[in-house]
Amino acid sequence: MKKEVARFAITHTQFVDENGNMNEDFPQDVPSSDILTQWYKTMVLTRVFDGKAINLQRTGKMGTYASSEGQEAVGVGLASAMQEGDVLVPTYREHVAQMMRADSPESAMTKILLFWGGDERGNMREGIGKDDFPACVPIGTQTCHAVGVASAFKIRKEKRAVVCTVGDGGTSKGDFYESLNCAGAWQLPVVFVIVNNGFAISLSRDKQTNSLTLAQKGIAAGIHFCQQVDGNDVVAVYEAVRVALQRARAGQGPSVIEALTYRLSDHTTADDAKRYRSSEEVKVARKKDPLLRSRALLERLGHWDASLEEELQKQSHASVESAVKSYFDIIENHPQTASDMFVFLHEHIPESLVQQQGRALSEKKGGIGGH
Amino acid sequence: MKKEVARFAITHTQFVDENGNMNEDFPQDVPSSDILTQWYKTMVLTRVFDGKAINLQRTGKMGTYASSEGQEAVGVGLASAMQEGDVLVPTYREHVAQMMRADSPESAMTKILLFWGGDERGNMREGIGKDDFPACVPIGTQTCHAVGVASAFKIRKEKRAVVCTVGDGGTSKGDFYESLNCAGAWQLPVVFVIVNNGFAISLSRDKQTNSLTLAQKGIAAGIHFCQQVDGNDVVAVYEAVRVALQRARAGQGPSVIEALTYRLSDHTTADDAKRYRSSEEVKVARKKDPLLRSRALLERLGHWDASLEEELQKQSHASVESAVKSYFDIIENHPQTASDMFVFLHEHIPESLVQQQGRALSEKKGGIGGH
Amino acid sequence: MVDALNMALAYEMRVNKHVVVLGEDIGVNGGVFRVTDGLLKKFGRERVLDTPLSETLIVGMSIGMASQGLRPVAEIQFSGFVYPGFDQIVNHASRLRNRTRGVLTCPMVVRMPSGGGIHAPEHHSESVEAFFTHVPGLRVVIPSSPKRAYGLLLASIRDPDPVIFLEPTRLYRLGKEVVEDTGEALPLDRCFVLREGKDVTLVSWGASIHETLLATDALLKEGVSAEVIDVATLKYLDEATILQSVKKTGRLVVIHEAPEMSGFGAEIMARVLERGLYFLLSPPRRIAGFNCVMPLYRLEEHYIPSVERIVAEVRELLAAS
Amino acid sequence: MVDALNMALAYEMRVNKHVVVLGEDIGVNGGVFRVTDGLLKKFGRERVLDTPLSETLIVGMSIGMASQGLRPVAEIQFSGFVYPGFDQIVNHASRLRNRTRGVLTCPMVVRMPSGGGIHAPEHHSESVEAFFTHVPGLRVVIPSSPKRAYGLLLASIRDPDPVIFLEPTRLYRLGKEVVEDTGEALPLDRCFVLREGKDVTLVSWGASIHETLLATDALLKEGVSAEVIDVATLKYLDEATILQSVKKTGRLVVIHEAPEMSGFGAEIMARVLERGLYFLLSPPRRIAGFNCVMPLYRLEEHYIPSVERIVAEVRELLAAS
Ligand SMILES: Cc1ncc(C[n+]2csc(CCOP(=O)(O)OP(=O)(O)O)c2C)c(N)n1
Ligand SMILES: Cc1ncc(C[n+]2csc(CCOP(=O)(O)OP(=O)(O)O)c2C)c(N)n1
Ligand SMILES: [Mg+2]
Ligand SMILES: [Mg+2]
Repeated sequence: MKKEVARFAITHTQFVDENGNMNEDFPQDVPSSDILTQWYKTMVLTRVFDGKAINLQRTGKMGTYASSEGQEAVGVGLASAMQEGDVLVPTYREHVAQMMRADSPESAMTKILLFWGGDERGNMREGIGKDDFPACVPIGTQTCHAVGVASAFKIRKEKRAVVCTVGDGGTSKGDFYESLNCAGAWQLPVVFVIVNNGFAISLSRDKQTNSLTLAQKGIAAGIHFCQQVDGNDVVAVYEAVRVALQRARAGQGPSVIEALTYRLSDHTTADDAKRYRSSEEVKVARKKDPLLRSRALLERLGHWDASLEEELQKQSHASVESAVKSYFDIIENHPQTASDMFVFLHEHIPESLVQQQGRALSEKKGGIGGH
Repeated sequence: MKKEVARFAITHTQFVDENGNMNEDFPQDVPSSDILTQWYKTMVLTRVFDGKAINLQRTGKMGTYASSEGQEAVGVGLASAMQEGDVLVPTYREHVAQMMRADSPESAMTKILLFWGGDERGNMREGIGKDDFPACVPIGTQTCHAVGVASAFKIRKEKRAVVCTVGDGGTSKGDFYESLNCAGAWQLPVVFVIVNNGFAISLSRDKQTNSLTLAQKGIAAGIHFCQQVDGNDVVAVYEAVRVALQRARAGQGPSVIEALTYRLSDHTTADDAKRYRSSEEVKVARKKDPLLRSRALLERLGHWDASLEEELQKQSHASVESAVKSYFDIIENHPQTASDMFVFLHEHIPESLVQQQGRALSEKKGGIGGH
Repeated sequence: MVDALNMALAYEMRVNKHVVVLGEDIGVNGGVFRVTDGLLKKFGRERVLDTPLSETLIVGMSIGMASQGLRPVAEIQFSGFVYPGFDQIVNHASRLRNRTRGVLTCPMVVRMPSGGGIHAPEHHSESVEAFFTHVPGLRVVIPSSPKRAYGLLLASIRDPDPVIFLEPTRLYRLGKEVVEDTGEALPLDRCFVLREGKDVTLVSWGASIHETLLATDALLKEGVSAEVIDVATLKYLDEATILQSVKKTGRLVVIHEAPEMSGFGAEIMARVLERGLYFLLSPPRRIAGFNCVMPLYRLEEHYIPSVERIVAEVRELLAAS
Repeated sequence: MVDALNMALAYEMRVNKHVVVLGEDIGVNGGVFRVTDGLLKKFGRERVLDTPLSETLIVGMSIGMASQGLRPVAEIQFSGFVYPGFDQIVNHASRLRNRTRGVLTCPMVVRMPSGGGIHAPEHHSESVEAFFTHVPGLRVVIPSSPKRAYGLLLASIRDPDPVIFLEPTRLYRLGKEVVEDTGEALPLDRCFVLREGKDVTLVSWGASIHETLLATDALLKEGVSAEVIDVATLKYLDEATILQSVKKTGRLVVIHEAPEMSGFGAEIMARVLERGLYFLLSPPRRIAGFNCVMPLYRLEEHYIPSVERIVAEVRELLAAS
């Protein structure tokens, strides 16, 4: 005797199409045109910043860098949906969100440069993001931290929630699944945003997993709110994360939101994407660029024109330059010293480390081979 | 704009109900009454063996033991569905399957006793099971081995398949998910059988995960054949695994089959289930005992009666006694020596280990505290 | 030792509402060794968390909790099952403070039973301490008596940084020392001199302390006076206490159950070589598990350093100098 | 070294159809360091497998393959990401033969880039060798030149048991040694004496060999004759070669990049202490990474033992004896 015992569906949501047209179910009440404008500005700033950061790497002024080009709408959408008190547990590519949660975008950009520039101070979060986790390099591992933070909120009965991002590649890690599973079992206030940018370095999304959507990964964990959104549509991202966070804070459990986007840049500056994807494919993806779409929408609404764009470009470059200046000031005039390898290891430095610290300080930066 | 992009359903199958009645869709062609009788006999033998093994532990003649009481139909069903050349990658509780895949049930029982009796020789598989993996203690880890074996079959274009069992608790391990995901992505010939016996030691299934079924875990991996069966109905288990294996060998990819059963015994002899579940609950579960059901079916079909049962009990006890005798013979008359700690570590024993081997052999079994 | 550990957990949960315990089967079941017995009743489901069967998550989640000011005490059911949590321990728990230059911190304890001798199945008898001592940013603690278990566990929970706390299963039910529930912690980073002696220094930790003390008694009957040091806190090592003793006796034997190769005994030998070479009257020795896989239980008494082996090797050492 | 490794992989895949390579981005991308470049084209998708992003699985799947007679060579993209595979390495790969008394075996290699010095992000510069040397049933190999990389990788693939093969990233593009594709393996379990000397024995492995040799040149100008030993195969250690050298020079310095505490230097020190105490003219030293987290790249040259530090410490050592 066969009977159906469970049934599931995954929906995809888009509010603004590739040409900047609002779909008929565009949420009336939510983003005012001021907000839409602000979002667009933030995306442009990020795009300018990414370009500059790549340039710093190419000219030897910074280490390997991971650009967020093409994914700006995801970060803007999710960070806008978060409230004070919420915590972000990101990957290493959430530059936009970090900028929106810092004391100022400039301050965040300086920190992002410090991080990729090989200085731990780039990991010190600030502002409403002060409880946020720093960039996480080991793929997928941050999802467990998100569960822990959400669990702390639940234990303390605080009405706060966590947003945790993870890449399409990251969804293949056991950590990701263990985290979803526990979040489901304990009905924790956490929103997992899967930033599906099509690639994990060279491995394309369709080779990473056979699942039709990445949102459906939440079904394995008994998570009820599993949705796919157009990740290049900032409104769709915002709206999905907003609702998910509302549910989370109301004790209605975790969510999984898959944001479909595309990594327009190389994986990092150490990567050469031409080895594994065609320029044709990238060209097609560029047509769906979230910046084009947001700008088209604003133009359609009568809130944007070429002169405003020019002004914005100028402002953005100035803002980025100011962040870069701070970066240089810090690494050149206030560099960390060998001692800094020791002092943050524990609250109090153990005696045997004091000895090593002495040795480290007594020596000049030495010669080693290999670069 | 919202649109549905994916849809899934999980079915549950039962062919023989709790009272031994065949449901109307009972597969006509498949299990002959001879086979049904043989299956029942194997289940009874296993039940008798489990009782004896617990007794050996209680009387200090063997270490900790994990009984399979209540789960016999799962093992019988899946082992019967397997063909020569297929490989079993089990947990530590698949005694029945091991017995059915060895040179003889007695030989397998002796090995099971050796394993739990602290002798590595209990891990040496034989007969059609010679490529099978031994009992796996670290939960969930065996699922990765299953993927590797299946991958070898696919690489070599062999028409063989793998059956891998995992517990309800094991489904929470990241290994399990990573394995399913890769099996899905590569369309590997592997059947994952989730033995959902309701508990992971003390944690009940509903606290382990919020997912409505465990079968749906396969949806996260894009596995198309995900089903739930009544694990106390040997016909349902057999039929599901048979079809899944057929698909696997035909290159149609992996499957996930959740077999719903109940762990009637303590988790192991080191456990006391009364601490965490009521005797009421166990009483209800006992009514669904797979042995009762199979016997009722056979009786209904006119193939079984009290005298056959008496004969079977006698035979089973004799068979178990003979296995126990071999066990004692081995550990008493042919024990491993200290040297055996060294000789199987590598194909050729490294020189520095030869020295340690000498030291180990030169010493008598020493005195240590603690038990 | 089980009762002492349970008492320490209960004490600290009582006085510090930020302390939570989590792990597999630690709630209604009270842990497979009953170390957390009764905590669920006393402190409720919010602070005594039965987790899904996911060691990676158990450690990783604790990090998230700790970053929010909780003091998680995570239990890994057996040390042979800690490896799925190794990534989170090495790449995150030990680094969170350093990575964020002190903005986020990670005060957490990962407790686990450790070592063999209880006739358990495979993977239930592992000695894993050496791995953790190689990881910067961790502390590693192993008690060898109920009193030290109580005091060191309190200290570990109160430590503002991550501590790996290994509990010798073999000692869980051994020894009937009465422990008072004073709430007093013992110092971390300090060795304990359990016996004073002048002929040879025996350095050990965890369950092997038991055999070391029995061997010391036997040696005393032969007129050999051994000093016994319980390292207790392996990381950071109190090398001064060990060097002082070696200076006095001129002879050193390190005893541990984990495989000899790259075991923590090697680190102690290295320290003595670097800083105490001239104290030595004869070549020191390690008496350790052999460099083979911990065998299933029928052979485990051939594997674990026994009283007889310790006595024999100390005799050989003394004869050689 | 990249070319030598690539050549060894291609050679062995050509002569042994059971050899398969698997890992992240190793196929069309040829590996992030291009070690597997071109293999996909030469040997096809069946033998060059781009895996999902799952290190636990990469190692665990290799075990399953090996049990079926394949010879998997798995790549972990950076050694800092090997930890999710640690469980499978420690609990299964190293034990399968022993567990089954030889019925199932596990001939596999886990390759990974290792060490710092290339200005990479966090977790891309880790030195993890010591962990693996503590695991019974494994071999651990680290080449320090293209020729040795070629010969030792061939030996590792041909070994009937699991081998951890660490590749110093810092040396990937350093040195232009011509390597011939002879298919000849080098012996495992053997140290290589790179320089003969009489005043002091410098023992090292991997990337640190580079600085050790430069330091040796500098010391020679000061009239100090140092013998340089490349351990190459850490497990099992060829202690005879080291002891013989220490017998000759009376002085020992071990140099490695991993944190000093419980690093593999400690094991070497312990062996010398146990079996070569009387050869020693002065206290040996370890020159190693400090006991702190490998810093982000701006400080990494303060962390990694430099030529200057080696020269200075050897001078101090000689002055002390
Ligand atoms: C555990 C682990 N394995 C491997 C890597 C190396 N690596 C860095 S990024 C990356 C791909 C990640 O892909 P995805 O999760 O989709 O994130 P994206 O880079 O696309 O944002 C890999 C394999 C890593 N950082 N961590
Ligand atoms: C990785 C790991 N963690 C913990 C354990 C301890 N342990 C042994 S059995 C078990 C429960 C397993 O439950 P399940 O997977 O449902 O299998 P069952 O015992 O019910 O057959 C646990 C937690 C283990 N063996 N391995
Ligand atoms: Mg991606
Ligand atoms: Mg179960």
